[in-house]
Amino acid sequence: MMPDLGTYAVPVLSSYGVSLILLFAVIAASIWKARRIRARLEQVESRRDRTT
Amino acid sequence: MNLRVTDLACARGPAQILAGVSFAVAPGQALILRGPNGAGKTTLLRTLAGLTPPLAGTIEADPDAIAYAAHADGLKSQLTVMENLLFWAGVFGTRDPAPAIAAFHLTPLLDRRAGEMSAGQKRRLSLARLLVTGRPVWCLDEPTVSLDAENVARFAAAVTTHLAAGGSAVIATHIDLGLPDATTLDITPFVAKRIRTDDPFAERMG
Amino acid sequence: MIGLLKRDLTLAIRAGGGFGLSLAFFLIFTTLVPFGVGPQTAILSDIAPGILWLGALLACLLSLDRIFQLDWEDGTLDLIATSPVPLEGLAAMKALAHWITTGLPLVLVSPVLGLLLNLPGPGYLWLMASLVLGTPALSAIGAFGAALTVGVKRGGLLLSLLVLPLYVPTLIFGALTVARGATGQDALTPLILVGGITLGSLAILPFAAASALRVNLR
Amino acid sequence: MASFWEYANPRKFMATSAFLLPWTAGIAGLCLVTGLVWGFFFTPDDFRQGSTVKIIYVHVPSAIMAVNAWLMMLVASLIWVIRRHHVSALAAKAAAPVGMVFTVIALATGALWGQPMWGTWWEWDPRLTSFLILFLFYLGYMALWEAIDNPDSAADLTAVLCLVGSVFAIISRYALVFWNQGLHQGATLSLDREQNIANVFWYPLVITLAGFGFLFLALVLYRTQTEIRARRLKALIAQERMA
Repeated sequence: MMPDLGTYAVPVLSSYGVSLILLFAVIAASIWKARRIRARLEQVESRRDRTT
Repeated sequence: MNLRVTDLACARGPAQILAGVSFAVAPGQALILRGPNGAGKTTLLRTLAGLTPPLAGTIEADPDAIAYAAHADGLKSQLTVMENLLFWAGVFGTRDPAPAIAAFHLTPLLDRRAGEMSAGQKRRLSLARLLVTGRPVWCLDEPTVSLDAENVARFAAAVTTHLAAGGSAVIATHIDLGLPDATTLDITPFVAKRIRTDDPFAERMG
Repeated sequence: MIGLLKRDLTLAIRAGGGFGLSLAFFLIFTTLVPFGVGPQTAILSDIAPGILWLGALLACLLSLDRIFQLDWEDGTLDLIATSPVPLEGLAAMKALAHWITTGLPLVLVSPVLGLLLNLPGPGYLWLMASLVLGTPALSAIGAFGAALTVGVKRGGLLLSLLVLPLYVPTLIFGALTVARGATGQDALTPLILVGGITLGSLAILPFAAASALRVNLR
Repeated sequence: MASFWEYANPRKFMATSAFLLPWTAGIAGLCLVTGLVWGFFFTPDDFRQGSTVKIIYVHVPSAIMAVNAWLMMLVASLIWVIRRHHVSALAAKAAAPVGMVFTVIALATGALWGQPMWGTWWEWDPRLTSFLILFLFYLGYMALWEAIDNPDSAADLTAVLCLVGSVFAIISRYALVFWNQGLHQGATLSLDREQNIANVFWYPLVITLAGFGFLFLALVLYRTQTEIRARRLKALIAQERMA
């Protein structure tokens, strides 16, 4: 049930598209960085636990 | 007492370097800091000079008592010897640069630009700067680097005169300067390299 | 403190290019504009106020990274920080020296470059007035940016990125003063605003710059 | 009642944020889906702007949050400068990229909306231009964080930049209004219609606004956790090097 966007379909759809893409990009980047840092920290923490 | 340090801990960036440093330097006394490269002599001197805030402990000295001389000469190569000295004399309140010139035998060089001088000559100029500061406590970091034997003797003589006038000095150096009343402090026992104690990320978290 | 200023000026003269480079850049920039937009005098006189202000701003920007960098590298900054001179005073003197070596010459040659761009007659007075009042703000803001980036290796680009957004209000009011003056409109209001920004910058930014220097010296 | 400042302790913050994160993320998702679906599918066209009025549901909330993100960074910087709470500085660092993305969304949707309405992608309108400058401030702030090695120095310097930048951002805002008045009147922006906006448009707008707000909160909590871990990682690696 797509609403009739009339002549302005392109700007409206691309606005939503751009916004959603950017929001997902920043969420994905945050998750990716969080995972990377968490993995590296766990690696270093466990290395520390072994030595001490 | 010109300078008294109690239970001092020093840091460089995110790392603690030294802890538990205590010493006192009386007027007329020199303290020679010894320790291997990278032990923390420069960090200690920068803390004494007030550039780096101490992590813990106290430094008791008149706030305007300390004259600091670093590895770097702090000279402007486009200025002549005289201009360099006069500039620092102006910064520290106008004093006569004549004794400084005499002590380091700079008279023949006065009109030379610092950029045209050898490393040893520059060092002499930067040490002469100490005399125009008129401050009682000298904190010197490797002051004799690139000086020949004759000029090391001149430097030792300048320090001796300074001490005789009631001044004191803290000098990080590897060579024997032959100073009277010099105590030697090996900083190796104070080396305590770890994450700085005020770092809240030092404790493990979930 | 006067000693600091005198030393900086001597160094600028001896090192060569202290006065010259920024001026040469301003001249070249202004000369290039007609090549870009065409030689029609009507268009040129329309855009002259903006171009002249923009050229002065970019010429100022060129020499910013030298404000503290040289003293940082040769250890002078450490020594001054342990001297009786407050770092706030140092920052103010450095900004003043930068203005005398960069801003002031730009003000003096700007009428000549105004001729090249066919700036309308009444604009010249406003051009010089706005530059005299506005360029000190450019130097003060620049000294603050230079103090922030003094510890960064090759910080020139970062410095521009930090400083240019801060230049926006000065540029707007400065160029507007000239544009309005050139067309005979009320130019006094933006001129007063330029002066206000300069006074505010001079009052606040030396303190901000000094605190940034202290952090960098730690 | 525990003191608010306890949350400035990294461990305490990690525990609290771990509890809050699913809730804020959940509310954010719920509000965003509801508001955007409502706005996109179930609102009528505006009699003048046609279906482009639907862009309001992404444009206005992102623009408001872009400014609020900077305000939050300003407050966090002040807390760091005054009370030296490390978490506060890291929260400011964590918020910057999120705020920048909101600014980009506001700019992009503004251009897409402006094209059919004003016949141009870009108008040097004071409000649009201030967002462009806000974007530059975000860029500079993030670049300064990246450029400085020592984390405490970076926190101090970026905090000073944030404070000075805020003052200049406000002056810029007034300068821009003054500037464009002189060139032409008008080019009134959509935001000014907020006062007389009809309820059918208003409710979904409020919900998406809440959605963007909670999304920002969730992202800042999450990214601050990451920054805290990164800071701990840095401290540990430094310690290993010293040993």
